[in-house]
Amino acid sequence: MLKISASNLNALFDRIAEKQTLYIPVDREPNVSEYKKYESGMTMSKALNTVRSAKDFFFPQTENLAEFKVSGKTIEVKDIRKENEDFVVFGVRACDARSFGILDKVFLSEPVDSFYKNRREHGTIVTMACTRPAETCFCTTFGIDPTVPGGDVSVFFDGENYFFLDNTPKGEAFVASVSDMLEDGDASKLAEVQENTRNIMKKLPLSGLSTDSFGGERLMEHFNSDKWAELSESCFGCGTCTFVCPTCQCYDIRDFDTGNGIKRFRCWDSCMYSDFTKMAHGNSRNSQLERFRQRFMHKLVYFPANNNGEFGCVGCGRCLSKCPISMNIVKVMKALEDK
Amino acid sequence: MQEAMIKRAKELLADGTVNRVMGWKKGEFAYDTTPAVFETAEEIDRDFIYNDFTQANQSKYLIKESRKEGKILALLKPCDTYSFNQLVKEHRIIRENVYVIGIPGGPKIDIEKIKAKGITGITNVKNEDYTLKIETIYGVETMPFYEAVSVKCESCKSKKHVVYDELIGEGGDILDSNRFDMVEKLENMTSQERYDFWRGELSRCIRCNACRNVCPACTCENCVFDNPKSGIDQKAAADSFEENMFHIIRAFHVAGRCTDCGECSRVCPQNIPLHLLNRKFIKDINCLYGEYQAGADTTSKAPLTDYRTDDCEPSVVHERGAE
Amino acid sequence: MQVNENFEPVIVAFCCNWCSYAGADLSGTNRLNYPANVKIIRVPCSCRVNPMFILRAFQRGADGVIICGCHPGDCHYTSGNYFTRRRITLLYSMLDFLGIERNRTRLEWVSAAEGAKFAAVMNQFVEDVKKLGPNRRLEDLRCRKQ
Amino acid sequence: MQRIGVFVCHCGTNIAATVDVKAVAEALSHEPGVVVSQDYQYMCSESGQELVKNAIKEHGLTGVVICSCSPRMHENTFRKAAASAGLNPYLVEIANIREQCSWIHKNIASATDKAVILGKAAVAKVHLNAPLTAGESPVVKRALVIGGGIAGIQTALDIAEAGFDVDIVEKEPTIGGKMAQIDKTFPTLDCAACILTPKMVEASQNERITIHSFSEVSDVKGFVGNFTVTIKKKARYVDETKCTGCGLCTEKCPMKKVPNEFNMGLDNRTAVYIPFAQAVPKVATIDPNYCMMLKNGKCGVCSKVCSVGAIDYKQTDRFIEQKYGAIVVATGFNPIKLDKYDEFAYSCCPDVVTSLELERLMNAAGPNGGTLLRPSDKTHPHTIVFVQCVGSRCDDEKGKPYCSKICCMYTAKHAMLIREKYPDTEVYVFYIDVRTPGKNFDEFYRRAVEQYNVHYIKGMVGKVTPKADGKIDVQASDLLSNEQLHINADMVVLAAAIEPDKTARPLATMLTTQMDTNDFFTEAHPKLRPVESATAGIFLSGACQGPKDIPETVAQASAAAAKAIGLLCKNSITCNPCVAHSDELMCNGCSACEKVCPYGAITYQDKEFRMPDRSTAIRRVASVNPAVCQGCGACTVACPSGAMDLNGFSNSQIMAEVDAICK
Amino acid sequence: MNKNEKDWIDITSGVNVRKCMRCGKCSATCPSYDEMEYHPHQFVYMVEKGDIEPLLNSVSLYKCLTCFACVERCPRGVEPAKVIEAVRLTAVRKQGNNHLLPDQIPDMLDDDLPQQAIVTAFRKYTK
Repeated sequence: MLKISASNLNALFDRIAEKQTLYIPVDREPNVSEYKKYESGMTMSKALNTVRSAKDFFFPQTENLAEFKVSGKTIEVKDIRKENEDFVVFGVRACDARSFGILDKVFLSEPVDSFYKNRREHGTIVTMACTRPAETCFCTTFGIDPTVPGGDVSVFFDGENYFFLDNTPKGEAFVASVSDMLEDGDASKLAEVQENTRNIMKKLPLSGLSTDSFGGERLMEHFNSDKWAELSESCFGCGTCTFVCPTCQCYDIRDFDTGNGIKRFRCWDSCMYSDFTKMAHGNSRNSQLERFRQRFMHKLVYFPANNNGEFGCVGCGRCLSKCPISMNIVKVMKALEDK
Repeated sequence: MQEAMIKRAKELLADGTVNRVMGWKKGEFAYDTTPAVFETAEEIDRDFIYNDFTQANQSKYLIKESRKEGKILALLKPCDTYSFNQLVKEHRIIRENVYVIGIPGGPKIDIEKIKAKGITGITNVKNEDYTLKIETIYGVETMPFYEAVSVKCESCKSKKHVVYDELIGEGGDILDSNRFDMVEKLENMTSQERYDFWRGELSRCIRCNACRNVCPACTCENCVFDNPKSGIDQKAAADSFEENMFHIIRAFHVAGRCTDCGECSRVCPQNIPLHLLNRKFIKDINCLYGEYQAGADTTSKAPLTDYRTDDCEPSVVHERGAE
Repeated sequence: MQVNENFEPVIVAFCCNWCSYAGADLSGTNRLNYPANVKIIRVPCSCRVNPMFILRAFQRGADGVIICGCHPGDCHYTSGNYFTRRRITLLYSMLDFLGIERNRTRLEWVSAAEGAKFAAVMNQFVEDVKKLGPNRRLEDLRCRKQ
Repeated sequence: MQRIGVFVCHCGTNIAATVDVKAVAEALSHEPGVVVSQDYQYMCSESGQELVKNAIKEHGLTGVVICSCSPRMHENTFRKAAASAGLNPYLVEIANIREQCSWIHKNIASATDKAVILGKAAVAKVHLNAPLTAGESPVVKRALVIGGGIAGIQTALDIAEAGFDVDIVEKEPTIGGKMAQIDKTFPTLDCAACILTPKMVEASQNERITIHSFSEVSDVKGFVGNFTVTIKKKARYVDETKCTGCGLCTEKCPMKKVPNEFNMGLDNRTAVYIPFAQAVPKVATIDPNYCMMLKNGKCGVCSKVCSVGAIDYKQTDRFIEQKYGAIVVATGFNPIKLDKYDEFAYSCCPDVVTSLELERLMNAAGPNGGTLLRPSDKTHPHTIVFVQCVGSRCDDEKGKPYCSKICCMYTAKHAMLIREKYPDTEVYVFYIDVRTPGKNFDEFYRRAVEQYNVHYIKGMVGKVTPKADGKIDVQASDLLSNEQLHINADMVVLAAAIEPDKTARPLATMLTTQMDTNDFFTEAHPKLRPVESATAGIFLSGACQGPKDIPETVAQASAAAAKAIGLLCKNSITCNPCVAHSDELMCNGCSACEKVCPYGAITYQDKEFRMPDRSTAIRRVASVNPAVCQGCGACTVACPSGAMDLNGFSNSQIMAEVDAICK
Repeated sequence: MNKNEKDWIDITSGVNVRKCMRCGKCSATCPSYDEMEYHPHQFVYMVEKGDIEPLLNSVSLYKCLTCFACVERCPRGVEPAKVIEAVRLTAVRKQGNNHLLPDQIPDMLDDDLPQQAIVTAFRKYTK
């Protein structure tokens, strides 16, 4: 396998950044990381995962869709779509890498979302295998192996060297473009590291969590469960879980009158919000119970029902650590699952 | 302490003083406690928890709970009692329907501060004589208790319960806190430095509304930012202006009403020090219009619905130190 | 900082109907000059000015916002301007705290008899804002004029 | 879809000279919703209004924007025009392109640009205007007169004459005010008491007039046509209904060393007293600062001698609440305190007196029974110096910047009276200017000089020094002969400036009326509405509005009465429809709005609501009384949820204007 | 009329002579009145008219004790003493130089010199 020593990683970053935009996770505060556009001298974070997920690269929080200009009685529509430039996201974890597949199902099925598609086509995802999972991790519940992270290129770290494995033609091209900096290396230690990580995963407090009780076929049963009232009782209806979630994909489209024209843009929306999908007649879900139920039903029941059993959660654990009142999908699953 | 609270809660349930108990429910880990309403002694025995992590301010829940059938027991930390009082003052909580027990407050621990040390895989946290013993799947770690104290407790303003029907443990006093130090530090910066500081902070905002929704002063039936008729509604900040706008207006709307409970900063997933905006207003109000602590009582006039004919002119802002 | 000699700031002035708007009228009646940059919005009382309006003005491209009301004690509605004074003092202080240039905002008391003061205040304010240059710290880039 | 008409006025050349009106009309014709955009020579003229009316009918306009002079000038004109053409008057907006544009700017290009922007802002606003209907509120047929001097008495008599009930609130134990203290009046030299006291009696006997003496206004709520006033009836410790004014108690009262304020402290009265013989009401009052019974419970003589049992030591302040349709302020004036004028030795020399003190010294009912004697040694003064403008026309904190107006005339009067009664007395008047505009005024002054030989000297007194021999050295300059004089005087009389009564300022706050920097009430218009305040339903009578002599005061008092009668004649008045209203669905019931409302227009009620989640809930919500609300908008900003908004100046309208201006 | 000189006096005195309402209280209060050819009110009036030459040549200039009685008493805040002082300064400067230096004052003191003159001298030279 091709490898680069840890000490040369920044040289590699410099090389990548010469040709295209490179994003890497960097520490904002100790062990709190966020993706930043790479600039020479930046150090890759050692934190397990970024606070915000990597979905931002393909589905940003706000995005302009079109512009209109009204003059007199005529409306001029301006198509503002343009080809994106190539970019690389480095250090994506297995959970986030899986989330792209989930987002793809939403945005790339007909009608295709051209903004999303454009970004996907121009983005190369370089993943990073996990070695030190946290107690909030439960990706294995959804069949994700964090030691084989996927993406266009998988990167593994054995403590000294980073190993590169391309998974797609785009990944192959990426590795080829930097191959002169890489060297063939002995990946024998990797298997040991991976095995070690897998063992840790089994010891994690949430390792026993299972999706067996969920899926499309259990729709009415879960929908009518009497547990929702208690579960949703303390929910404040903020959108933190939604906005840190790598798979939440709901958005609202709005027009903004700049005074010199209209900008139509979309922005993330949260099914937890009281004005989510508000229509002329009002809201479709009027109580926080209904809204709360919607979010988890969507991830655990509706999504798999429409997508061959694939769940809408990747077990990254962000909502577990960020919910202001510590209510989360794990507690929901445990409450609803067959005992 | 937890035992005393459980005992008293069960007594009050049993004698019919209350029919529900607002408390905290234990979670998956040692630290994730969730505010919950308990209706039976069994539920309390099973799930009730009160420990170093039970930080959440429960007063906001009482808006709804106090409008339900029967009386509810609220266990309020000193800081929560200020929020509670303020909500009673604004006619949001029906006081008669709440039985308030004042309970000792913090300092509470912020799990994020433990995690910031690189400690992960946490399975248990024990406080052994103000040294935290943190059990993880990677082994046991220790750190001094005070290094993990949450930001809101670091600058605790008061250990006094301003409202209660009874107390568990001892009542405390208003403290001489250092809560305005950071505000002052910012005030002493140049305008450009302050601008850069706040851009750095506020640009991280993801408009998840956690700060607003958790805030006991933000209890509007319909927030102006959710109301298309207000003309300033927004779901996400499409421009840095909207980031500023949201936080300025939010801070302004709670000015004179914010009790400085610190929940906004606690819940911010992006760790934006939002409490500094509120404290700036509090500091200004204290300096310009006389000491005022929102929630300290239910009768005094709030600084923004009051005035003196000899109030200072806005030029005080323009005349302050250097730009 | 590069100073643009041709910079013509957009100034929004909120004037209370009873004193300052009449003061502005008086400066017109007396043919007292002040720059055309100043555009006046009539409000019943200075206490009608919501901080939202001020921020909105900056968002949409204003470079300075000034509020004018009756002198304290002279409010047509008795107490309106006292509330204004507290609210706006705190708001301006907050804007300053956020690093917004403090000379972009002002509150002045102008009575119906003070046409000369109105003109003088506006002249001074426009000059101050000109010195600051265009509002960049509290603008919405989407609204910037090309 | 809105159909908006824009009408740009040339105002002759007032606008058209600096604003290209045709270009403005052209530019505004492209604004959204604008279907007609015209310019015209004089839009406010009858033919101009006709143009607007025709356009409303012809184009079916839903909104009108007039680009013209200030809305303070012609907003009503155009609203009326719109109404007569069938358009709701509140769908008219004015863009002020004269006072705030053409008259300000010289450059045609920039003035035209600005006029276009102001027009656009008005168009943007009118898009959001809602038709408003003015409500009506009934008028309480009763007037309140605050102050019982000659102004208040005259106003009350006139209003009562017209058939309305009037209450007079007077803070002193008797009505009469300053005029009751005056000896003779200029320029006719008739006795003040002879013309005032019949009026006082008339007021007390008029069944439509209620006199609340020894009372103060403590609270005013409400609005034109419907004021609710709380009157504090101060404890006088004498039952007004029982006291016959026999005066026995005042004779027997052992506490006889109380400075008599009616005689300017020049003699003493008793602790229980009737200010003067013709007081109205003629009722005794006990001064609690001196009464031994009230101070330490030892005495009770008055109670013993009172045959009708009117003395009541347990009396306390009483508060009565009364509704009024109109309020007339007649709080009058006082001479300023002279203790800061060391150079005139007022504080240290008893023979330096103010003019009002001189009135008492010369009055038959005064301390000396009408014989002019020096206060110090009760001897007859042979040289008297009058000093004019003491504290008037001053540019410093000690005095007042205005001319007190009455001093020149009363000094001439005093000089003349002294010279007539005591021809052996030399009288000097030091003046800066002698101001005598008024019927027969200058003739009066000339008589003092020519007939009575009063020495008028142009110049000011610089220094007054009491000497050991009891004489007073007056050092002054004679500007015409350019010399410094020293006059060996027996008495010096200072014409102290007059100032509004101290109770006027807090009263103005209660009444929500405006005052100038000197605490004189500001009239609604200095020329055209001199007796009305800017606050509807509040009228001004007498010296509270500015220095006045008696004839002027009486004239203004009658004028104020006429204005009040005009209001009271109406059964109802049209309310301002630009008032606040709360969206109950958004209201939190937090009471912030209620706390900032100066009119108490906001109340709360618990109402049942169907919530979005189909449950019902009882919520506390605000509601605004449109008849009480004056439309200031304080509540709209206090309201965090935006539930409170203001008709005619709504959040969205103001933001639309902001947007249009910043565009 | 010497416009420049008038402007100069306006500036150095900081007094707005147009505020005078000609009441003469300054002269009425002046202890040096009889010594003077032109009295305080005349100073003010003549400066206002620009009629400064006679003042410059008058002994009155040096009779003012700068006791500030006129300043204290003037109801219009005109401050005649400052006007006189400004005229005096004009006269001094006209001579080309300050002939008197602070250190020279002690030597010039004699018993006949009024105290107030000494004070005046100090006041003048400490500025």
